[in-house]
Amino acid sequence: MPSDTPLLKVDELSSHYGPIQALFGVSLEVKQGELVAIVGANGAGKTTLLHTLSGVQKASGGQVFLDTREITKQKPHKIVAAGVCHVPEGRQVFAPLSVDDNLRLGAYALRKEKEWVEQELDNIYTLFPILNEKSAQSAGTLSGGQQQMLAIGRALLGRPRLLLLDEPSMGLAPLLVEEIFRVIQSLNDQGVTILLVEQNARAALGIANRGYVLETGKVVLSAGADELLKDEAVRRAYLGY
Amino acid sequence: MNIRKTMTALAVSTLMSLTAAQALAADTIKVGSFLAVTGGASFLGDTELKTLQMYVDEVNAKGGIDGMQVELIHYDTGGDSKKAVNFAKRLIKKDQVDVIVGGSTSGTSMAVIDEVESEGIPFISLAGSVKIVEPVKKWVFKVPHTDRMAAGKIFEDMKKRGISKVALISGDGGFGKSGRGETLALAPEYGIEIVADESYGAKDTDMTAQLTKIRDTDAQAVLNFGFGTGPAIVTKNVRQLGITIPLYQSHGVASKKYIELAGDSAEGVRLPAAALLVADKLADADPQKPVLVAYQTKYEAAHGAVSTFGGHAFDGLYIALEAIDRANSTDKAKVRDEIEKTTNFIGTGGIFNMSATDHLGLGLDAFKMLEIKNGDWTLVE
Amino acid sequence: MRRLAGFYILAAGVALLPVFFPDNYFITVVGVTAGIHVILAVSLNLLMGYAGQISLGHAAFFGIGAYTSAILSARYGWNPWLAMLTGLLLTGVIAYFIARPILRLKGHYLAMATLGFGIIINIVLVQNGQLTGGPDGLGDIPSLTIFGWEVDSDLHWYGVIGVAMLAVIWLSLNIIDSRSGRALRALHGSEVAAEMMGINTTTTKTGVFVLAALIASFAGSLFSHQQGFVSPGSFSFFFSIELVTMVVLGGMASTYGAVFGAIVLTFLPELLVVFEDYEVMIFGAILMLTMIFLPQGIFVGLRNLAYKLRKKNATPDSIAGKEQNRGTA
Amino acid sequence: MWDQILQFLITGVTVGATYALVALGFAIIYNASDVVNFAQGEFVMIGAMTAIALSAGDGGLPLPLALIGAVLITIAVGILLQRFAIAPARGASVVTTIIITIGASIFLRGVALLVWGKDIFAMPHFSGEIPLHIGNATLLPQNLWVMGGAALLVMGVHYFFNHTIIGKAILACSCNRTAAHLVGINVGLMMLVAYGLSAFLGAMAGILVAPITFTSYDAGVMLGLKGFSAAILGGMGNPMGAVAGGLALGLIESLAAGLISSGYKDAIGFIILLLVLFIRPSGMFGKVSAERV
Amino acid sequence: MALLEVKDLTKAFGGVTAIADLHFKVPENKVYSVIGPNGAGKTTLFNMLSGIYHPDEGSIRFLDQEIIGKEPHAVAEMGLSRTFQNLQMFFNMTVLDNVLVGCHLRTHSGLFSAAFRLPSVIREERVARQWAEEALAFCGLEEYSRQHADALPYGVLKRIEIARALAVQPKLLLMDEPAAGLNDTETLEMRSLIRRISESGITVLLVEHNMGLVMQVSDRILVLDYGSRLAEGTPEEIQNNPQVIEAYLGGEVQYAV
Repeated sequence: MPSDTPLLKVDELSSHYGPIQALFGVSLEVKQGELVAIVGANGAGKTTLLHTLSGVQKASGGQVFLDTREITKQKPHKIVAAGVCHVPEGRQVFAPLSVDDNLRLGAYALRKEKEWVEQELDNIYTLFPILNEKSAQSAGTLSGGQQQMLAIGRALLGRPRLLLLDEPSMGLAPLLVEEIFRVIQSLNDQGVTILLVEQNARAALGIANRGYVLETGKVVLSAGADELLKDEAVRRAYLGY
Repeated sequence: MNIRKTMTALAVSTLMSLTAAQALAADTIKVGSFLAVTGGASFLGDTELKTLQMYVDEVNAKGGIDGMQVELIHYDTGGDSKKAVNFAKRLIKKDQVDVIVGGSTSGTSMAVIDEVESEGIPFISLAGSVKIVEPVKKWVFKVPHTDRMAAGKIFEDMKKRGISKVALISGDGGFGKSGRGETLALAPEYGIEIVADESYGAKDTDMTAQLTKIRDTDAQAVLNFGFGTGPAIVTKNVRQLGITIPLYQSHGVASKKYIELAGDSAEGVRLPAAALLVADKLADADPQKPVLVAYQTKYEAAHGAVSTFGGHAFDGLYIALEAIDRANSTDKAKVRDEIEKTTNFIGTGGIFNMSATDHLGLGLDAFKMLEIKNGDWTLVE
Repeated sequence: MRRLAGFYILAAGVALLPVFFPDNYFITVVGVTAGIHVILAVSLNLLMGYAGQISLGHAAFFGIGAYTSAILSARYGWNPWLAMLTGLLLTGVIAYFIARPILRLKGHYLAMATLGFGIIINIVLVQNGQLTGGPDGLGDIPSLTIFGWEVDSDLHWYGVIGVAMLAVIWLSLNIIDSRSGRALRALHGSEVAAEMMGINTTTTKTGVFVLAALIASFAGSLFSHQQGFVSPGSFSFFFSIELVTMVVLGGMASTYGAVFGAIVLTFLPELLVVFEDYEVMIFGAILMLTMIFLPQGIFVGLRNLAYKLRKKNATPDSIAGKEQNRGTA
Repeated sequence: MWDQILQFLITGVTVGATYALVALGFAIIYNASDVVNFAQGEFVMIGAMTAIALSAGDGGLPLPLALIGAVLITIAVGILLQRFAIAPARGASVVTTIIITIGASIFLRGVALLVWGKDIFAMPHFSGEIPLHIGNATLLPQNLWVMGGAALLVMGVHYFFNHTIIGKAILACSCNRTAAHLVGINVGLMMLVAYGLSAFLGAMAGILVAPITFTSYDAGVMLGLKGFSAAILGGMGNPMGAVAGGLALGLIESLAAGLISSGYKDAIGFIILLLVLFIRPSGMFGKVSAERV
Repeated sequence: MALLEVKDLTKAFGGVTAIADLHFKVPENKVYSVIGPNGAGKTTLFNMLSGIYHPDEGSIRFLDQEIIGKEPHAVAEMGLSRTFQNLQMFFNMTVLDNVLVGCHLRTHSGLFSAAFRLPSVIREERVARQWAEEALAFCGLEEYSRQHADALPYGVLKRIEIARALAVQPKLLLMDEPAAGLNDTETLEMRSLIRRISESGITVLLVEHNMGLVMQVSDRILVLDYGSRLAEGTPEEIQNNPQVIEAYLGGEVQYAV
């Protein structure tokens, strides 16, 4: 259950994508054990936000804290080592490498802890039996849903304290979306803190504790998930009524 | 070159670059040179440059020529004929040299002929091709033996050994190509049949394919025209393939480096070369011996093993300086005439006797036929 | 007249220099070489800088022009102008036939293919000794005669090459600022978008490839008659790379950048001569450092810097270079 | 006739093995950083030259030690190249990086010229020079060293990329840099490893062939060019394709020299390369990339 | 009359079907939108319509002519132009030059006459410039004409792409997510621009995620899901189609509108 200490605190974060400013002073918090959803239309800056959090994209202003430690200017691999694991948009699995290799690379920072890695690998294979079945195949041959599972599994092998999920439902059939969201929910139930970015607002807010609405690089709304679901503003952003 | 000299030179060249002609220093003789100090032919240009610098210093230390100091101005062409033309122009126009001794490769020498002819400046080439002085050009001379002479010398030796079928392999560079041409042209005169005609690139690392073909001909000897690493690899490959017929190399390998590179495989290889390589083995009565020994001693004291190429630079420099001495002036026409009158000049390459119809002045006898035995040159009697 | 302002300044400089330094080695000798390099760099820049098609074999076309001129005029006594024309024709035909298959390639594959083509041509020049004189080269190439006036001194050649160079620069500036030039730049910017604007990218690429080859061939003929001597070494792949370096060092996609790069790289070795054995190392270091710190090239990089200083917030780093003074004609 | 062909094949495989190692170096760097490293040939030269320099003279090291020293020095050069020339120019265009690596190759050649001069150097054969016979064809023990060494190195590289986590991490960087960052791979470090590995292969190639081919400060130019051709022939970005390309190029040259014309053997090699590219624009084993719009 | 008619269109990439058996008709002078969740195959469809991809099966008839097999420039010549989801600007040129490229098909001077800048070229340039400026003015971009494309904000670039496509004088304009990444004001401007384009007699085929925009400008809407046709109809019909709502908003239908 969520506690009161913020695991992640984002303060006035700005970011530029080339000459284009993508984030305009975004502030948010994720508490230990929470599942927080960030919803918003295409191009609202959701992916840029996650990229900035994991250090792939440089912040041009503001600060990011994990616990009380500032991680704003850290190199991505340091951020991962600190326990922030990111499941990128569009899966981005290492297509030519095998499923097993993909998962093991997820534990790259923990490669010295062989026992833990093997054990966690077993856990992942139990969680996603299909991956076990296809463990020797190259990741590129998997279907979209399987790749999504792989990407999540890969991130879990990084022993996340905070899991960043970017559009896990993108391009997936409804049944699969349901399954992925069930998995996300159960991960959260097991105590993994999750920051979820989704276009599929209903599904996301359906499982989240709280949500933020991002529009053109700014947080325009933040409230409990249920409230947001009922809020007209959210619906308008998506369906344009 | 030390740092201070470099800095001065740089400063001077930058300052002077956009001003008109430099003031003429009346009391110096300016010898210009453009050499392939870097690039594929650097083993020619490098030793040539060292020789020129060494002897210009010596002449100056002895008080110069007629009281005038000698100044050497040289540029590195890297073997590029385009650069050679520009450097020749730079020597003539900007540096206003009195005579040019240079042109390591035939290509660079040929390239500047137009320029020296139209500007009227004596030019002594250090390159091999016979085409440089044939037909005779008014201002152009050369000192190294020609590739035609080398081919002739080799064929003479082959005939003595009763060889009439020869497999030719040559490098792709100017030297190899030109030597190949002369060999093919000269062979009928000596009644020699060329039964194979192969080639290799300057940077090739293996010639067994070509030599395998040669092995399966009825050749009685292999002749290789080339320089650089090629001939050493050919020599090694010949042995590797178990080819037992005699191997002839050209004067392009006339340096200790060849023996060092080819190692044991070089045993028994014959080549025509200037007497310089066997200076110590010459009869004491040989008029060339003192000159050769003096050059060898001086060069080896400073830079290591001699090659005949450096010797050509020595010959060229002294032929030019002596002509200026005789002319008592640096007037270009007079110097040219005096160079043409060079007689009995005992150089490292042989005894030069130039004339209006011969701007080289060496005969076949200037070449010695050498054989490599026990890792050293020996004279073939 | 703003469109060609830079050109007029350049032309005035070219015209005035020999007036003040009529017999200066760096003007009339190196200047001539620089002029030929400028022509080559400007033509390569059309292909590489503007159309974005890298070529490591440009020296081959330079060589085809030079050798056609040399062989026809020196060996067969043709009029040099006729020889030059034949060279252009031959180059055009060869370029046209290899353009299509070669330009289907992209990036490093294109670089390799053009490089290979250049090397093949060079091998042909070396191996066909009877015709080309082999590696030692071919001499006695007659000079050009213009209406009975023989171009026979360095100063004369300076004039001829100067005019030719300015003409090529002028043509290049005109082309870039025209429908065809925009098509070239468009296909560099985005090939799909160019296609969607109705530009047939295949024929456009072929066109610029042939044009660049023709200009190089023209430069080759001039070079051949000016030097009176040609050898394959002058057209090797090293020279192709030198040409690419000129374009890149000056700044891609800028005619003036190519001019600048060609001039710098012609004079630099002349000045580095004094460093003797250090020359190679210094040259390599200059090349590396320039590209690391001014990846857009010296000319374009400095110009953009100047823009930035002039108006603080304008012109961030451009993806390709920018040609200034693109006003109305 | 068949003896001849056997001899051509032996020659082709030896030369091809060298090309293959250089091509492999090209492919590794290209894979890791999208850069075609035109200084790859200089790694070969530096490997051979330092090995000779370290072992030469009275105070010289014993050959095995000298070889290790040479390899380490070359690796250091590779790493320095990445750190100080390639990394600062990250994001530059293809042509810019080409010029940077060409500049680097000229620079390294210039340094070698200063340190070792223009002389050509020989290195002793590892195990004598008595030719071995296979039918009428012959080969030197050193040929076997080259072939065997190359085979081992290729297998080693294959193992490295397929069975070690660091190798896989480099592959991960090459197929998706962002994702590599996100799983915690230190991408910058991996680049250094890739350049070091590539330099290592270059040095090994130089050391293996130097006894046969000799070496000098400019020996890297032609090998670099041939290695690049081989890598393109096999398909850039496919290390094992590069190896195949190297062997193919060696065999083509040797057979062309033996059966067609030694003067045109290089031209024939390039013509075949062009034809392959015309038919398959991304090399024999390269991936055909679909352009995304 | 249908300006564009698509029948039985199928395209697969390496075994994954991107478009399956699709058919639809785009009526003339209308705004016809294609919507669908991410990955539904919209961009693939556009790429086939504009000749960049070749379909595996089916036919695409534009102005009663088959497009399939034609290269993009030939398709453009028939009167079809487009914008791109990921900007395909000519970043190496000024805004005006970008739009001038759009005038390529309406001008004719060749390389030779351009090289010598013959009077005909100068005349043609003047006319083309006028066209380009008109297209810029139409999209409200006059002030940017001299600037370099790489220095401009995203929203402006999106409109420049449209101006460039309009300079081709197309009969059919394909717009691939024109409002993606735009802020509210820019989206409003885009809406009115799309209306103006439609009013000027150009048929618009629109792919867009911003539903507000789609609902406001479209005459008809096609909904794609997994490369197949899910529904087609007027905005009202689509908004009330339960299948669409489920595909769009996800499975939990209790919040259905």
